[in-house]
Amino acid sequence: MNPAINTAVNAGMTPVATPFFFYMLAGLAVLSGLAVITRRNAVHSALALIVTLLSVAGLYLMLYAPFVAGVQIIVYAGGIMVLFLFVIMLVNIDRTLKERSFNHMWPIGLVASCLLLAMFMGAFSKGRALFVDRMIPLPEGSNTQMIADKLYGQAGRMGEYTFAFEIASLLLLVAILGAVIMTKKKI
Amino acid sequence: MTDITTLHYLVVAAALFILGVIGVLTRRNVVIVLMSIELILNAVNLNLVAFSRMWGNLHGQMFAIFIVVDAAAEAAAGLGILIAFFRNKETVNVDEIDLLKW
Amino acid sequence: MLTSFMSYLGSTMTPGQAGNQLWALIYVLIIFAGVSVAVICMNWIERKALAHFQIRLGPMRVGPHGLMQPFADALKLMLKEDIIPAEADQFVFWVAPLIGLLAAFTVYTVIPFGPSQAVSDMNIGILFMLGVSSLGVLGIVVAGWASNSHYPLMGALRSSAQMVSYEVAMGLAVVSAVLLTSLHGIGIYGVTGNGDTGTLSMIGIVQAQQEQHVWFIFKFFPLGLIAFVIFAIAMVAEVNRAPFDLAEAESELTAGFHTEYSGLRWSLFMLAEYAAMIAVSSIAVTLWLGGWVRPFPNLLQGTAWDFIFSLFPGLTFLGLAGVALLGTVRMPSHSFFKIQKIGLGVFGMLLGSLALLLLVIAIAGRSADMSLAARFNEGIGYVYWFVLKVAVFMYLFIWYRATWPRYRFDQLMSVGWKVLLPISLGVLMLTAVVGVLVK
Amino acid sequence: MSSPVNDKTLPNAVSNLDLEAPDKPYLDSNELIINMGPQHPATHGVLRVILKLDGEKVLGTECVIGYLHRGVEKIAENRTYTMFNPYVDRMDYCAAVSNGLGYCEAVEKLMNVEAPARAQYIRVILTELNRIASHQLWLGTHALDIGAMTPLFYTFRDREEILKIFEKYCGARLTTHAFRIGGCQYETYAGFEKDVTNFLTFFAPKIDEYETLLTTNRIWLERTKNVGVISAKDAIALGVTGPVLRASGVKWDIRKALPYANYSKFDFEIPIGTNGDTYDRYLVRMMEMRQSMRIIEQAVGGIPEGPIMGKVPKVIKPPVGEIYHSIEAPKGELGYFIVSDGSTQPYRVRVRPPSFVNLQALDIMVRGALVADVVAVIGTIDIVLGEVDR
Repeated sequence: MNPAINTAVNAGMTPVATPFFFYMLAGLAVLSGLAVITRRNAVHSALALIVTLLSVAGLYLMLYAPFVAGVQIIVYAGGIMVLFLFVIMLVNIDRTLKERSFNHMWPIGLVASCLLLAMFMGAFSKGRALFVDRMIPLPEGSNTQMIADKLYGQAGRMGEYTFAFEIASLLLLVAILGAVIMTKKKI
Repeated sequence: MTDITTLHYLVVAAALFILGVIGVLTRRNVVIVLMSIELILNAVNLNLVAFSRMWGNLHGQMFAIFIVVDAAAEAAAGLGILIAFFRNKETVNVDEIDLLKW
Repeated sequence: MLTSFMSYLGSTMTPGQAGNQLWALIYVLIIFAGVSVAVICMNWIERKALAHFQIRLGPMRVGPHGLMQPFADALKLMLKEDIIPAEADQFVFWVAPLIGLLAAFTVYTVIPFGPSQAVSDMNIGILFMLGVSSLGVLGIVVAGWASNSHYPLMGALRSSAQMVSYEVAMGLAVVSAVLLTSLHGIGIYGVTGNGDTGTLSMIGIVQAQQEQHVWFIFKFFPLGLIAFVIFAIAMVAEVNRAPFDLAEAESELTAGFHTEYSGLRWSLFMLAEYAAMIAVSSIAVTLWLGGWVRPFPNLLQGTAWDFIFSLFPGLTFLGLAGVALLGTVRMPSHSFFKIQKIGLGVFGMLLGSLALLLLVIAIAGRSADMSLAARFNEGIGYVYWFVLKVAVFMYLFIWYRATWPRYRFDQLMSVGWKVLLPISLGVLMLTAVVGVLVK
Repeated sequence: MSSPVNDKTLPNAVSNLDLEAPDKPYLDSNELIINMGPQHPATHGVLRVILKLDGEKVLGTECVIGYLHRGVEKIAENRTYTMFNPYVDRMDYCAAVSNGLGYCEAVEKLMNVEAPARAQYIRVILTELNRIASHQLWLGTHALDIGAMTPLFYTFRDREEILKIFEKYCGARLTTHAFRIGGCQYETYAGFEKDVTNFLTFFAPKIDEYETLLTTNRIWLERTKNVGVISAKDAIALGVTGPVLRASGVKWDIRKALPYANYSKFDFEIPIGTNGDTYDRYLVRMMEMRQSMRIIEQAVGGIPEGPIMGKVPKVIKPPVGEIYHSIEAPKGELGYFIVSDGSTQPYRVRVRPPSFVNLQALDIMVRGALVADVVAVIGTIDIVLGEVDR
């Protein structure tokens, strides 16, 4: 990608208060993520998860990935979460509300997760060199078009991800069939 | 404030990932376990998109899109299984999904 | 601040593109106010038009011909006690209307009222609009659940199932319109521009129609028309209006998801519903009806025609003023009607002076140079034609409501899945095939 | 399906629901119990229907009635025959004239007197006008239940014309108390015939207007066809009468079968349906309106001269005995069973209200249907709670 073009395209878009928005969105994402796993009521969890998803979508926008952000909103927040809410309302949560919401193994799980976190942090601090401290600006304006090129190819050639795309559609088909068969009372 | 670097995003993603893992490991309600998996997938996505920006190519974003597709499939199948399970056992608790332990 | 205020004035980009936060904020405020006014107007027009469909008069008491009725209602709703059921989930109950409202209003950031009359032009405009407008259903679902009552819960379940099934057909119809934008590369982004890239940007879509000299509704007749009709049906389902108003079917579920709501919170639902109606109509107008483009931009070209079409806004308001003044004349000459008569007269005068102002701008701005008046005139034209096209949809919403019975839940689903979805898939494929062949 | 609603305090009545147990616990084995009414927009008053739902599917219903019970039958035992006459108007207030006709004829039969021919004709005209008015009210509210708002206002506009005739005739619009035992309360006013003929010419195109709105409306067809089907056998077994029975294909109309009040003199047809679904009931009622117009047309042209009151004593004292007399009210067979002990007050009056009997068919009609069908079926049965509860 030619950086010259990129700077030209992004010339008009000077990011504003980037750190502020980053910390706000990141904080929102993490806090509501915390709410997802701590709330007793599944609907509250789902609502918190929606907030997380939307803040992550905002982070994508800050990373100049508008198409991924759009997909995140339309598929995750609009589709999957409605499905989640639908199922939560379908299954009885009266009983689960009164019971323990964490299982017996929770200390072990917590410790394991903390270890994982420590490992991550170690990797980040040690491997600072690994993550190049740079941000190559991708052209935001033609993000969708470029992704489309990768997915479908252009001028008759197959794109890099065309095959994967087809496989993904197959995966979705299988998931649809599985879900239908699973939920049908009488087949 | 300093500039936001890739590492910042990675830390956020790591936090979300850990939250997701904790949720998967400790919660009893299958629905919330599934939601925690979504958290994990989102953390991965965030990493991928951040790397995509770091390297200045689109592969990360492509992977993120495929992961979203995968998440949709996972949610549909997972919730389908959950409903089928709930129909038979009247519970959504992971602890009680123990038929194979016999 | 002043410099950023002034610097944008000469710009031909949207504030978002120009990176001008001040003007973006101003546009947001203008749009917020405009939509609120539009909702108020829509409220009055719906009640009046529906009443006349049904051989009633509609509101007549508050103000001349009930013109002040929406304000009276708003006041009443604000003063009403805000009841939260004791067993309800307080926080979720409180937040639910806001979700719908936020979703409905966020959509407006990318609606192009003109080539530069939008808050921002997003590269993923249409995707963003569809995504955010589909978030509105979360408010409904959550409201139904939080009310902790059977009828709202059923309304919520109906709404979510309905949304999921209509979103698909809607999305496919939109895709077939987006496909059309790729036919003659418009190349405004020029980066990958080998001429056959389409666009998801709302402004780009309208510009594609401008460039191809055809509204997409007439493109590849009847393919464009069919896609448009599918969208027009699906959008009614999307905003829960009759005959798809199952989520709030008053004869079945008393009031559906907002059974337990009252006062201000209930009015927020209404506000969100009407805002969403305008938003989806705007999508339809942008995708198929040429957005801000005036009718026959190519057939009737030239400055003379431009001038004639630029008179339309003024003439419309002149007509409205005429109707109002005629109403003043026709009002019975009884002392009881005196105040109403004066009120209607003043209203007519206001409309008339607005009309005169618009006409003056139209005449002053007829020259093709880039004087402020000319630019202003141009902008008014864009917004006028856009709003007029949206208004047609708004009228259709009322018309549907007066004409049709309500669908049953399973019929609604079968229409969505068995009729609209296959047709939209077929249209999409045919559009692609025809597009390739034309090329 | 569940909600955080506390389902533990179920109404007692639900325990009577005889529902076949599902063969295995379903996802929604904790069925939703919904109280539709007594305050609900589509239950036509204060009917309370307890619905047992599986999702949106109706597993069973139970009607709880009595919220409008005023003890009309008991009141009758403490009133003289004449005094009780206005009370019957309050049962089916949408068809008050028919109620009065049934009661008056029953008492006349008990006393063995007959109303003079002129009175008979006036009775027929008013009763048939009232049948049209009742059907209009049914059509408007039924369409509103199904979601079509507009027909309601159209039918009410035209019903107004009928009510105006009633008002001119007897001063009351709704609870008319138009007839007396032995004849009519009032002589017709000047121009009565003209008003009625005018109404007929006015109303003929209006029925077509209703039909344009609904009869071929796609959504209307989908909402009403094969909804709330009841077979002729079931209908007869449940004692269902009126348009609901006729829509199932049974040609039973008391006006023809057991003619009363001169109906044998008029030429009209009994419209019947074939499928017994909501759409057929709709069509039958629409055709009945046209037939009623035919009857009125014949009657108004041939009102004979003469007295309007038969020879009845000032104090009505029927001989000891009992009588059952039934008429074809707009909603079905309206019967009065009167036991006289020879005094001025009836010993017992028992009303056989068509709405009450027809309401029994609700459960059979809506089982396995959806919630939206319940309101459609309640509408199509055409109940008036004043009559159900009495």
